[in-house]
Amino acid sequence: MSLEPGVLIPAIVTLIVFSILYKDNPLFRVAERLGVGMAAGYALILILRTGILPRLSGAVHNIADPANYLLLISVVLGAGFIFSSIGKPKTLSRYAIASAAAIGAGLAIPYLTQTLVLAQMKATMVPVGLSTKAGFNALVIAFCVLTGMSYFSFSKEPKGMRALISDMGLYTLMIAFGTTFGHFAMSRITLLINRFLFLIRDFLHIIT
Amino acid sequence: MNGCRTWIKVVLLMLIGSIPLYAQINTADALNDSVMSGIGMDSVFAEVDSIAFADTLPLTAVDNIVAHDSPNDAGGVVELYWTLSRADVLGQGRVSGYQVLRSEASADEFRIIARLGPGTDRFVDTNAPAAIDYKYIIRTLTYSGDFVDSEVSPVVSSSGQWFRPQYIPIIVAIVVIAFLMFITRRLPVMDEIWIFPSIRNLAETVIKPHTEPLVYVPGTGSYSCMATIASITLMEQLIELMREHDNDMEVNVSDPMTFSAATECLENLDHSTAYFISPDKAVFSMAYTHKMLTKPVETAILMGTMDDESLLLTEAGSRAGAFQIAGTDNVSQIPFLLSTCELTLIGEVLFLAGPQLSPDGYRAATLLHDRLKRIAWILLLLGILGAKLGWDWYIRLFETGVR
Amino acid sequence: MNRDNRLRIMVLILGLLAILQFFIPHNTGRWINRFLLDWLVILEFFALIAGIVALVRGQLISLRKTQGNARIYPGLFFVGLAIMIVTGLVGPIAEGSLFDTCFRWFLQPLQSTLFSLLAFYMAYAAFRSFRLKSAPATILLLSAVIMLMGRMPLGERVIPNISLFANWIVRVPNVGSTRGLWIGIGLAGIATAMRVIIGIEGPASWRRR
Amino acid sequence: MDYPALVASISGIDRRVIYLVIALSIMVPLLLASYARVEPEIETVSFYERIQDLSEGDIILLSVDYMPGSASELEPMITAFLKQVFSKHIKIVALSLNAQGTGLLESSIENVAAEYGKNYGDDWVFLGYRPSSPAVIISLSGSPHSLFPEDPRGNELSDLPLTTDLNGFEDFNAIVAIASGASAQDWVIYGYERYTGPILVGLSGGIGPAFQSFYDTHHVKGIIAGLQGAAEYEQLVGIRGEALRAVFAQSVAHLVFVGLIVVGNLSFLAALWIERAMG
Repeated sequence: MSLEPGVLIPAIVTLIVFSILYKDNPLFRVAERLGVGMAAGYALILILRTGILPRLSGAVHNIADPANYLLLISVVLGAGFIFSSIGKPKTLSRYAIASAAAIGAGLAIPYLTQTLVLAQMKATMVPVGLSTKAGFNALVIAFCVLTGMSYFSFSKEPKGMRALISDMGLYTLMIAFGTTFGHFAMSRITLLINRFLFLIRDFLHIIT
Repeated sequence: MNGCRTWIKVVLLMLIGSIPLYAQINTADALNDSVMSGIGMDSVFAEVDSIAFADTLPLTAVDNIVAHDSPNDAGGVVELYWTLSRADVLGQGRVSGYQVLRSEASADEFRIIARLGPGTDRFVDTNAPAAIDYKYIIRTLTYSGDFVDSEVSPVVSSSGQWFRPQYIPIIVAIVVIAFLMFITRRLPVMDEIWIFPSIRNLAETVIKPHTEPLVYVPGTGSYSCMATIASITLMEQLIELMREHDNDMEVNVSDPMTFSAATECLENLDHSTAYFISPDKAVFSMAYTHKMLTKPVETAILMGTMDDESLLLTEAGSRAGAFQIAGTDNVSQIPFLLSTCELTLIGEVLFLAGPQLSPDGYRAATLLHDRLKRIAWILLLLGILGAKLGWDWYIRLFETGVR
Repeated sequence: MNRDNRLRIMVLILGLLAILQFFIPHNTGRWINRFLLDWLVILEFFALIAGIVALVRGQLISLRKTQGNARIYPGLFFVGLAIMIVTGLVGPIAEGSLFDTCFRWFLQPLQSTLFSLLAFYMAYAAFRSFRLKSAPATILLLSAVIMLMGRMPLGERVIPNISLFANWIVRVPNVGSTRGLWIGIGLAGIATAMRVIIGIEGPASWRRR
Repeated sequence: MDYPALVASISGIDRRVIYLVIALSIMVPLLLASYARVEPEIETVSFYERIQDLSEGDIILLSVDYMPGSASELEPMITAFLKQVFSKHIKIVALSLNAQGTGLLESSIENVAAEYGKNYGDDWVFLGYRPSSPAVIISLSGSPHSLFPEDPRGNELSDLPLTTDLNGFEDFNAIVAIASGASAQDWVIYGYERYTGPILVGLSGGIGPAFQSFYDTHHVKGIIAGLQGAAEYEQLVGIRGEALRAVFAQSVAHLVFVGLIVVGNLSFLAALWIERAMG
């Protein structure tokens, strides 16, 4: 059993977190409170020293860039968050949030169109058939895409043929979900293995 | 009728499911292919090596150099192509490499800007400032130390373009969607609209009498994610619904910006409070778990984009015996929501829940979405037929620079 | 012009800028993009400060409310916060620094252990809710089992060729359904984004009560 | 024998029992340590061959984002990948798109580099971490010097031989994104239409299937998915790493999962049957 803090402390933390599997307990509470505090501080320092300060130094480097001055607007709006958090008028923070939403939306539109819609549609448009394996696979893919899309209908209840297709859609979706579940189980088990290895190899030295 | 439908489904399912044979052959072939290609390359090189008369032939320069501005970029990049020196193609192990020399068109001061290995027949000069005319020379070097220059390339200058032509399909798509949105908003909103089952159940759950506040989590994504925005919209609608039934809501947020958004949205709105827990997803789910296990909770609603923490959150809820409703646009998390929650909003349903529950206003969004889906569906079907019938022109309409 | 319209106009302008930069290969496009993303980072920074202020206030309240041993918990929050901020402000934050060490000794094992709990939770979820209740549930169950068996080295020895079948499922039906979902999500997301930009959804549409 | 009670007790079993079963099913195989042998997937092979096709002196941009949550899957990948790269004398420019992964990444590169006698600055450079992966990806399509004036060790990038004349994406012969989530998708979305070379991704097992269709649309040229993928890659590169060892315990755990599902359903069906019998 190794007693150097670099191993001991993480090992203790690991055991405490595992303890939640049995039931909620004071030690878990301790770790949680400490974690909330540290995570908050960590995030703050990180965004300050890797996001804000480099940007500032960049602004100092090329002072001419108009962006530097336009960004002052966002600084003002951002300050609105702090005002509203201490109960002052919320107009500024409303603007700040709206601007964030707008930028997010604007960035999303072309990228979603390209990657999630057009590219996926084009990829599905391949010759289908039953004679060749490729053709058959293409057929199955096409079937899954078309039915999977038509599972969701919002303006009127699917009836008759449409209902049939949308049910098929649900089935094909379930195949995908099952697949994903299997994969995730895999990756999470890996993580658990890693934690156990840490405990029995690095901490307790039972195996090498 | 119902029975026969079930049978049709079963048959179709078997069609999909019972093809391990195909699968087997497929994967096997594919593996072989990848191996074969490797072997192929080797044999080619072997051939080239075996050509004997390496040093006997004269050292020729590279010729027909093509130099042009690289298209659709910010400028500052020139692309060069040339046909290899014959000595390089045939006499393996004689040509040691190439040098690229550049000079401004006006002057004749050629400077070496790059060294390239043998067998290289293209070079991208990424350091050619826009709007300056350049000319290039490709120098062929041998191990024996002598070299020969190509003749000077045609004069070229790089420039930045303002538009990528291959994006026209994207623009068209966006315009079409915008237009559809416009005309759909003009449509009279039907007063009796069909509500998607899971969304209806969600609404019904929210208006059930609760003694404890409902717990709402707008995902753990940043506020610039569309899913988070949709989730906040949904939250607004749900609060409108439950206020009439005197239910309270407690919103737990992980992302700081989303927290400010939630507080803004709940401003002067009784029956609801927002708590900022932690920007760190793991710590957030830890605190959430503790909350769930220590405080009584009836209903928990988790909507928005979530990563691995989704199962941590829902498991905590189910241990606390809460009735859980969850939805996410993150496809890889949906199965866990399905297996731990009483009710799941799959993918796009999350985006449509807000509009469907809204009393009026942009409820037309539902119509719009169905129309978009129908159009995409038909285009897709045509495309699949088209691929069969060889309508390349049609499929090229969806080309967005996919290589 | 009233405040809400001003808000709508700002939203529209920023949104259109953000769309535009995608189509401009010219340096201007990059400039716009950089500008907008810097804008977001700055806002996030301030939002985080506001969030932490709210956290601190909450902890102070509970510190006042509780007495006796329970006071230790809010106390721990402040300890943690102080540790990270102090170590982060005074020293470097690179690898090996005090700041980094605090992270590695506490936060990192906390996170990885927490996510490793998922293995337990998944097992329980599989046990409890993967039942042959209905046709969809059955399909979900089957494809999950095939995946579990197929994606492990020993699976072959239990059921021959299972991995090939599993691969086929991943490569073909799974791809198809995922695509179907993605196209739907994409369209819904685009529509939402457009509604945000023209101000009928999202912050610009919130009524002041 | 009281069957209904038995069935009820099985289907209503305390979750802690299940937890214990899982814990044992992983702990025991680990204690009797042994290695497994795996069959490489096409995507993994294609990843491997894309790297093999590169020649000495080429430069790869390695972008890593892993939460500690998925480090255990991604670290073996990174190690195997680096061993392959350094043994082929290919150079690495690495950066982190995720704050938490930063330290781990640098140290793991350091170790492998030391093993192959590669020194910092000439053979590999670590740019450090910057927030908001889209921003980083897009600005890297231009010169990295603006966004990363200096590396975490405080060297000016322009002083380091490897980075001194990097002018953008065109200078990288391949981009390798090893990620536990968002950033891999960002590379596909934002990086793809700016970068013409091959984009290769290593993913935590969960998002593997979701990326399958990006592989089919040729957005990405190769995928290493999860521990299984890592093990396959270790085998391709020819090393006996942690992945190949963990894979055995993994298999047992999978079997236990399946067993649990079976038991659950048996009890479920039995309950139905009893209901019928009781009328």
